[in-house]
Amino acid sequence: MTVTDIKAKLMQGNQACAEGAIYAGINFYAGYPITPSTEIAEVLAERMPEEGGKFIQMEDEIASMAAIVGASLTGAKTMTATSGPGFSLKQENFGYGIVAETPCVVVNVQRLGPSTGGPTAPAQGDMMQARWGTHGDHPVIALCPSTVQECFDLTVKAFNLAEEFRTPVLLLLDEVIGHMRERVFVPQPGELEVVDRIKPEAGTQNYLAYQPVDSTLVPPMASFGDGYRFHVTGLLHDETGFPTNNSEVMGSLIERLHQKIERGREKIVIVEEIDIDDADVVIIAYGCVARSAQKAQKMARKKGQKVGILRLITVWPFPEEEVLRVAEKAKALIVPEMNRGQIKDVVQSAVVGKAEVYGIGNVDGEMVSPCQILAKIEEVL
Amino acid sequence: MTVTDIKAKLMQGNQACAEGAIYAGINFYAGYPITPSTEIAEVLAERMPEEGGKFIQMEDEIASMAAIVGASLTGAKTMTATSGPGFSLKQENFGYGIVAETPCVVVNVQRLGPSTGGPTAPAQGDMMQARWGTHGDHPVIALCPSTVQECFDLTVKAFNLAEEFRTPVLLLLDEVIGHMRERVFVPQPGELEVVDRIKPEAGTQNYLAYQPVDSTLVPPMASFGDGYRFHVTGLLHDETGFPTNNSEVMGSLIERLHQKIERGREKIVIVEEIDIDDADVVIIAYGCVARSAQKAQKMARKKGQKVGILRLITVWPFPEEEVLRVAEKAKALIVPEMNRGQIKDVVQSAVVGKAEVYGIGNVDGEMVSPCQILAKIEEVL
Amino acid sequence: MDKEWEIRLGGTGGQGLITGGIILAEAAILDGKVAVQSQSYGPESRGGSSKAEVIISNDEIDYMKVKDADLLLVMSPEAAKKYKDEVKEDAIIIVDTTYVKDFEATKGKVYEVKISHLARHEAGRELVANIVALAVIVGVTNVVSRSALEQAVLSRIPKGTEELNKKAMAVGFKAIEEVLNAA
Amino acid sequence: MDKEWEIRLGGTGGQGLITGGIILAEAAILDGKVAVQSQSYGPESRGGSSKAEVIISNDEIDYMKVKDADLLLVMSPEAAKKYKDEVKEDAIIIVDTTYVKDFEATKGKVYEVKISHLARHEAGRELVANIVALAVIVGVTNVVSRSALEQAVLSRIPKGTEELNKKAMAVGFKAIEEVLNAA
Amino acid sequence: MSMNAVKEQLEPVVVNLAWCKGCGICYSLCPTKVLSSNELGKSIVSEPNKCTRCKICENHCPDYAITVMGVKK
Amino acid sequence: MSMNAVKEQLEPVVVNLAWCKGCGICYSLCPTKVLSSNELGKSIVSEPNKCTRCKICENHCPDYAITVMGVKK
Amino acid sequence: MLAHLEKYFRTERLPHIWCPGCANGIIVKSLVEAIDKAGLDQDKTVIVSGIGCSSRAPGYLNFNTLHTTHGRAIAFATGVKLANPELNVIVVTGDGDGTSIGGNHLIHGARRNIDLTVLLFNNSIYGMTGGQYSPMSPQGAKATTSPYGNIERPFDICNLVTASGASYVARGNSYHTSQLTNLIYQGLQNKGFSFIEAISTCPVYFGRKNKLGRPADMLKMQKEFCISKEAAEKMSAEEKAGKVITGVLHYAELPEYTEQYQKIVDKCQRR
Amino acid sequence: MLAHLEKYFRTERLPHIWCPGCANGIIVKSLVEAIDKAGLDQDKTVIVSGIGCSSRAPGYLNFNTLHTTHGRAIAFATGVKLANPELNVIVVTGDGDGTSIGGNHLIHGARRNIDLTVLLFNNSIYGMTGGQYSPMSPQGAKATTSPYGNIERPFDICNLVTASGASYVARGNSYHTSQLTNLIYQGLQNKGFSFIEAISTCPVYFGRKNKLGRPADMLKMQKEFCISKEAAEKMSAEEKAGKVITGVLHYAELPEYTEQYQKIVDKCQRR
Ligand SMILES: Cc1ncc(C[n+]2csc(CCOP(=O)(O)OP(=O)(O)O)c2C)c(N)n1
Ligand SMILES: Cc1ncc(C[n+]2csc(CCOP(=O)(O)OP(=O)(O)O)c2C)c(N)n1
Ligand code: SF4
Ligand code: SF4
Ligand code: SF4
Ligand code: SF4
Ligand code: SF4
Ligand code: SF4
Ligand SMILES: [Mg+2]
Ligand SMILES: [Mg+2]
Repeated sequence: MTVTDIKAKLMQGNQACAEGAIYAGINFYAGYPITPSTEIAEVLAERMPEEGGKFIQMEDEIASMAAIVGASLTGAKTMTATSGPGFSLKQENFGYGIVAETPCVVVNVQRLGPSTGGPTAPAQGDMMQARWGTHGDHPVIALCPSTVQECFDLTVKAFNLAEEFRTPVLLLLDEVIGHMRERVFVPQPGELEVVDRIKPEAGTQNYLAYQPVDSTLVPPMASFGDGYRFHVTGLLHDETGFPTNNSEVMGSLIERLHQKIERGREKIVIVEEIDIDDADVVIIAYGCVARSAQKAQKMARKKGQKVGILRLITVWPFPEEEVLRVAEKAKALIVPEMNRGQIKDVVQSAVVGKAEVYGIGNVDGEMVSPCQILAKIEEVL
Repeated sequence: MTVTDIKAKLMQGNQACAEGAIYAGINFYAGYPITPSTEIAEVLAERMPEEGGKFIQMEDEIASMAAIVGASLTGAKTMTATSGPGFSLKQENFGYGIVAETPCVVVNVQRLGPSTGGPTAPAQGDMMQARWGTHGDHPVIALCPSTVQECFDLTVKAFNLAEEFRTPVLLLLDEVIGHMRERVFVPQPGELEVVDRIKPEAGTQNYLAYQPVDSTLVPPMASFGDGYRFHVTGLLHDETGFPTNNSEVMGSLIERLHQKIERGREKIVIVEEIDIDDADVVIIAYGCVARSAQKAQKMARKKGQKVGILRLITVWPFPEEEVLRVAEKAKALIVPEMNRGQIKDVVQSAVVGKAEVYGIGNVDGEMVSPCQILAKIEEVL
Repeated sequence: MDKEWEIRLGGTGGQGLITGGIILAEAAILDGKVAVQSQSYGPESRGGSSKAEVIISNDEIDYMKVKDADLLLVMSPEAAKKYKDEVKEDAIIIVDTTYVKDFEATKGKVYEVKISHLARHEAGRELVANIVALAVIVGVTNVVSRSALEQAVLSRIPKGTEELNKKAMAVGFKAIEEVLNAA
Repeated sequence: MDKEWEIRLGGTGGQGLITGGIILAEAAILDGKVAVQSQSYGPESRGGSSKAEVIISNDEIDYMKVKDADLLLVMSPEAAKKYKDEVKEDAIIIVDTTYVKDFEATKGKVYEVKISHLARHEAGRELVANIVALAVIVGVTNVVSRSALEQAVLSRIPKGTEELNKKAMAVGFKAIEEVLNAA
Repeated sequence: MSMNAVKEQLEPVVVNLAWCKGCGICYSLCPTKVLSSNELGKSIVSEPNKCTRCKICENHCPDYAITVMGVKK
Repeated sequence: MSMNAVKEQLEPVVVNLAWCKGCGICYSLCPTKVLSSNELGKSIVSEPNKCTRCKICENHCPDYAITVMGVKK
Repeated sequence: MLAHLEKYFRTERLPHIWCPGCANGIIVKSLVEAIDKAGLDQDKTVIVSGIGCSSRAPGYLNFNTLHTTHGRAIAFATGVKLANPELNVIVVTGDGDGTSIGGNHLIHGARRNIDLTVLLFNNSIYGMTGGQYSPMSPQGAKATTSPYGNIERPFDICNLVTASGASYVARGNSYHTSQLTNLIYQGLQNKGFSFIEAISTCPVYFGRKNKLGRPADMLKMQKEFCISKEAAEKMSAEEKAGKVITGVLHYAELPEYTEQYQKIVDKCQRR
Repeated sequence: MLAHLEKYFRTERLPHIWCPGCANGIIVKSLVEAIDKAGLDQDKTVIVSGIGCSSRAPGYLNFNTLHTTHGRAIAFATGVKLANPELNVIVVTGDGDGTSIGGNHLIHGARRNIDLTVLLFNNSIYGMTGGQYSPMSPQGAKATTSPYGNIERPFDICNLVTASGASYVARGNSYHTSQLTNLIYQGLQNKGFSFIEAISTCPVYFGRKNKLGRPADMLKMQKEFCISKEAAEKMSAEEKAGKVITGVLHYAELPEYTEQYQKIVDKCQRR
């Protein structure tokens, strides 16, 4: 298929996210308005009933997160969208979604924090919160689009991963990507993979809602109403779904939750490598800042500087191997981001001293500019 | 003063925390019951009115966190206590407390998560959440007692740091420490330092609520009712307290919030070093697990193994220098904890490859035992 | 046109500049170009100043923010003050003299048009000042084709306002022609 | 006594074993010793089994959990089953035969006393079974002094129940003496 | 009289001791004192013939430990 | 007639144009059409002598941009 | 009970965790009898709860069961119901779970008149966490966090839910079991937000702290202080003093949320 | 106005951020006049708000002012008031802030009858985020998230707050300014939880979406559809149809929370 077959549309990042959800087959959206995510809800309020789906504005973010988990248990593909303050409020029920293993997609269009912060100012300040915001040990999947096209495509991907791994998946946008408009080639039906709920095989007897049946460690998931009458709880439970105080069983549930994601790494972890092979300096970037990195990298190459880019499309689970591989070749890594070095520290930990790691951290609501990155390249070369 | 002058009392960790708060001069407590923190509220419900203070059980944890920040603005010393699920709910208003620079103490008696998890099973699974649970870039102070005596003493310390640095301070207990009983020597009035609210100098004209007056970068804090009529907001603001969209001002506020803690490092960061000097292996531990470490270390020394302990009493800001110093001397570091290596990863990042770092991570509600640590020592020696 | 255009539209909320930017980007896409549109808001959604940025290019666009503009439109005194220096040396600057009085450029070539006034009095409603402005922009720069502009405008506006908007475009084109001819 | 005592008290919620553990620890402190008491709960706070652990020592106590107990008290069949093997070779095991029938020890020396029955019928209320048990424990082990025990009991109980509790202690001391004498 | 009917008269009320927690509700509420408690406080049927099948015991046993046979007399 | 009184009669209503946002409330609600709008939609006092000092304008200006002098006639 | 027991309970999980004499078990029996009377398809019925002693009920019931987070049961249930309106959705909650931390979801569920049947176990205390006062504890009541007696005033929760917009509101208690069964049954029949407050007991915490005697005594007290709406109508003000009125307290025919939503879908899809 | 302006406003921060014609400014004026009438000491008065357009009001007022998080103003205010009962505490909130995310704190504040005066700006929409429907949007109303018309039923919030236990409940509007001033004034006088719903306008979002004309038209509509309780009493049911009743809707003398708490302190300290 060539580009001309497809109609390019000018879309806003938030809108592309909403349309991606529709493409992925969303059945249920619950949300609470908050800048700069609100357009996602607004588009879906209009589009969902057209597609036979359900949109509800709940009384707050806590309820929104609860509603999408509840809806997911009926077999629906579900999503909610928010920004920092709402993301903080969703944390308890987000953790519930992880323990109860309910697929759903949670979008955080990041704005400048902490607290009410700068509601219309862009930031990438919730990267570590995405990983650690809810209490207790838990794994997290989080994707980070850098273009409006990716807002569409990665939303589809997020729904797929949610279904495949029976877990909530995070989409971490930032205000810049969420609000900018650029062209999107909307794929035809069938063009992008769409994963549907992995249900117990027809005729399954003695279905155990939390017992994996294969090496993926992901238990097939029946829906409420299918006739299996299973129990779901946020207490640590055995494979029947009923709570237990047995420490071995509790520990192995937490372990399995982590292992199912570990085993799926290949499917989950996506990075883009640009001119890595001969690079002395590699910029590790994600989200809107990856765009500045791209511009800076091209300018640097023009000047003859050997600069490459490792773009993190999946941020969690962290692409440790990919980063380590790059660190083993390059002299220096530069991590520009719109926070005080959250991912930089993770890179630091991943490279165990194998390369020097430099950060650029804007916390003033201004995008990291190509100039800032170029200056840092000069500094470290 | 000798030990016999003071009456030793058998106290529960949670009770010692409550009594420490009274010693520190708490005026206001708001909370919502949750296992295993509830005794803190129960003791204070009885004790506060005796001391002329106020206790209120709010409708939830969000409201509790809000109430202690509100009360703090009237000049009160305030506290709340909770466990994982409630700690998740407090995150939004905890961030507000940081931005609005309101002193208060937040206790999390950790239980096994994620989600409802194992309500009566101990854990140390919220260490990273304590650091990153609220959205946006922010600094955090968190203390971690290992004895009931420390529950008392560090609560006093937490109140002091809150006042000195105008910020919420976290006390991270675990179910073991919170519920165990041992003897506490209750200090006499005056024996422990008690820091009171640092107010603007009498007669201050044109008081600016968010303008530091000295190199501490901590602005003196008037109380509502003192006559200054200042404005408090969770929006990023200038030194008057009023919101701004100016990126320089926004950025410098976030920077100052971090710097005031950085500059106070010496007062804030406390560690205990045991037999470090000649140690080949150093155990880095905190909370209840430090007790297992102590037992294991003594047993190892008896066997002639050169083992030391670095006990983290302050966990956030992370004692990077202290850890690095140890890493430069020891061959191996062992980080036993009741989570999947949360602090181990931070240690890893801090030592930049200078020493091998090994973790022991229990997520089954069982305390890390001295045997587990001894086995690991054998393994790494 | 072959060069990459970095365009900044500045004014106050309610002047429809963001819609203006969107239409411009959409027109560029209709012309087969690559376009990116971004913006900035006041607190949450209201009040204060408003800014839309558009980059139009033949190639993929990496960085979506405009630094020094090739084309600047200012429709409020605040915007004029704020943005007039963030332009390239040879920039084109279009000033709505309804609101911006005594504009003094340090760089670039200035075109003065009473855009909002014309929208109100010639096109019929000040609401379409942004459309008048787009026509003025296209009149000076040909950054997008006139047909793409018309198509983009008609696809973004509320049903029933087609005539009003067509008129606004005509008013804009006419006004800029007069300015160009006068120059 | 000079050795370090690791003590485990096991039964069901409502038997007052945690209070029992606290009293034991408090008595040890009154004796000038170091003591640590810990426990485990069922779901949130109710139901199921209950366990209290106490360590009493002359030195600082690092690890607060009991691994293999020097002294085990069991007051329910579940507790008996669960804990009977987690004792030292020379442990002392006290069994409340009101509830624990046919106790078969693999290690340690067993003392069988109908503790709850005695509490109900001799002391007057089953509620004080824990106090009877404490007296039995002290009768066998002298892990704390009798006077410290009495003082600790009296400081932890509700006002007005002093006589009941004193009686319970007496019943316990008497019962264990009989057992010891019989042996 | 069928076997069932005989059984019902001899054993109008059945207590499942495995589930009974000895709360005392049934034997406190039973209007005719059919029920009483054993030494562990659990419910026992001590005067079966007095039973009126009123089902107050069954209805109020929180542990589903009591079944009353037959219908109200 | 004092100077103030004279001033009050000539200028019964004062509009602070710096604060006026041109919402139109005052000139839409003024019962005697004292007020009208300038080309930016802001409020101007076009017929001062018709003013009854009813203060409807002042009471409903959301921007505290209007002050009515003197008291109701 | 036996027939229902096998059919509706997960008997292998019994006995339940509730303390001896806790009335929760009695109320659950009424719930099951009401479900039986209403003839609900077990496969198409979902029982949702929050956190608390009472919220453990779904685990013992042989339906699709969902034990959520503290206070959020109605929000989860809203997702279940709206996503699949064919399911019968029942919410089990406690006075703390439903009116303290969960109060907002309760009033918003009622406002939307979404077709849920909410059964609130009111034992006037937080049982699960060991006896703290709740927004339904009476003034003066002793609890671990009100050692000097509770100074807060309790909600009249039926009144509040009515004012929030629910279409069916009723109150029953654990002594008058057949009335309670009937009240729940009517709630299940109502297409809309149905709320039933069931007065329960917590002999272990509320009972002990407030010296209310044994479990049976607490039930006997209920028998005394609960009077039906019908009986109350015939009583004088003095006679009614200190009494709690039970029965159907509010009923109104109102548009139901998921039906209203379906109309939008139909309209959109017809276009 | 001028006298009050200098005294009570932070004039250096004016003009405010509200859109042209937004009635919020009118309501704030009534608030200030009521404060003036009540003679509150500015130094001893705290104004607390949540997040929303209306919640920006405190920033313009020359008191101790506290702009908190979305929905939580009453919870923060509860801390302020209980910690220092000498302070007069006023809460400013919006229909979204106060009844949606903040609904629980509202009903619990009312239940406790804690001495706060809560002024709720009801513009039937989320203004700050650009026009989504709120729990107070009328049925059928258009909003960005109800493009097909709102299917949810709005709260009668005065009714709800009354049912929650507040001691003073009133409703006013931005057209009848002196009535509103008086209603707020009475709320300030009441020692207990006082709630005043002030019907406001959002010409930019609610007005435009629902074709309600210019700001002045929206005020004129208020003049028409708001009738005082006194006037309503003389009207027939048909005459009252579609009208909204204003005035003091509920008043009861009830024990106030901080006073009750003080009694405990006194009792404890006397011992
Ligand atoms: C977010 C959160 N906060 C607090 C708790 C602790 N908690 C568990 S149950 C409960 C109260 C239960 O009271 P109620 O709803 O009345 O139920 P009951 O136990 O009385 O039946 C509380 C506070 C929790 N699990 N989660
Ligand atoms: C936790 C959180 N959720 C959502 C928001 C976004 N938000 C800001 S104001 C607002 C609604 C305001 O509506 P209302 O209270 O009616 O005030 P108005 O703007 O209409 O005066 C929302 C949803 C937020 N700031 N914080
Ligand atoms: S009511 Fe039930 S649980 Fe209670 S004593 Fe009787 S049979 Fe046993
Ligand atoms: S059925 Fe009635 S009479 Fe028979 S045992 Fe039960 S309560 Fe007593
Ligand atoms: S009401 Fe006020 S803001 Fe509106 S036009 Fe009149 S003076 Fe201007
Ligand atoms: S005071 Fe009355 S008459 Fe005079 S300008 Fe104002 S509204 Fe018109
Ligand atoms: S604690 Fe109270 S409510 Fe909970 S099970 Fe026990 S008696 Fe019932
Ligand atoms: S958006 Fe609406 S409520 Fe907000 S300031 Fe503008 S008109 Fe007022
Ligand atoms: Mg309860
Ligand atoms: Mg509003």
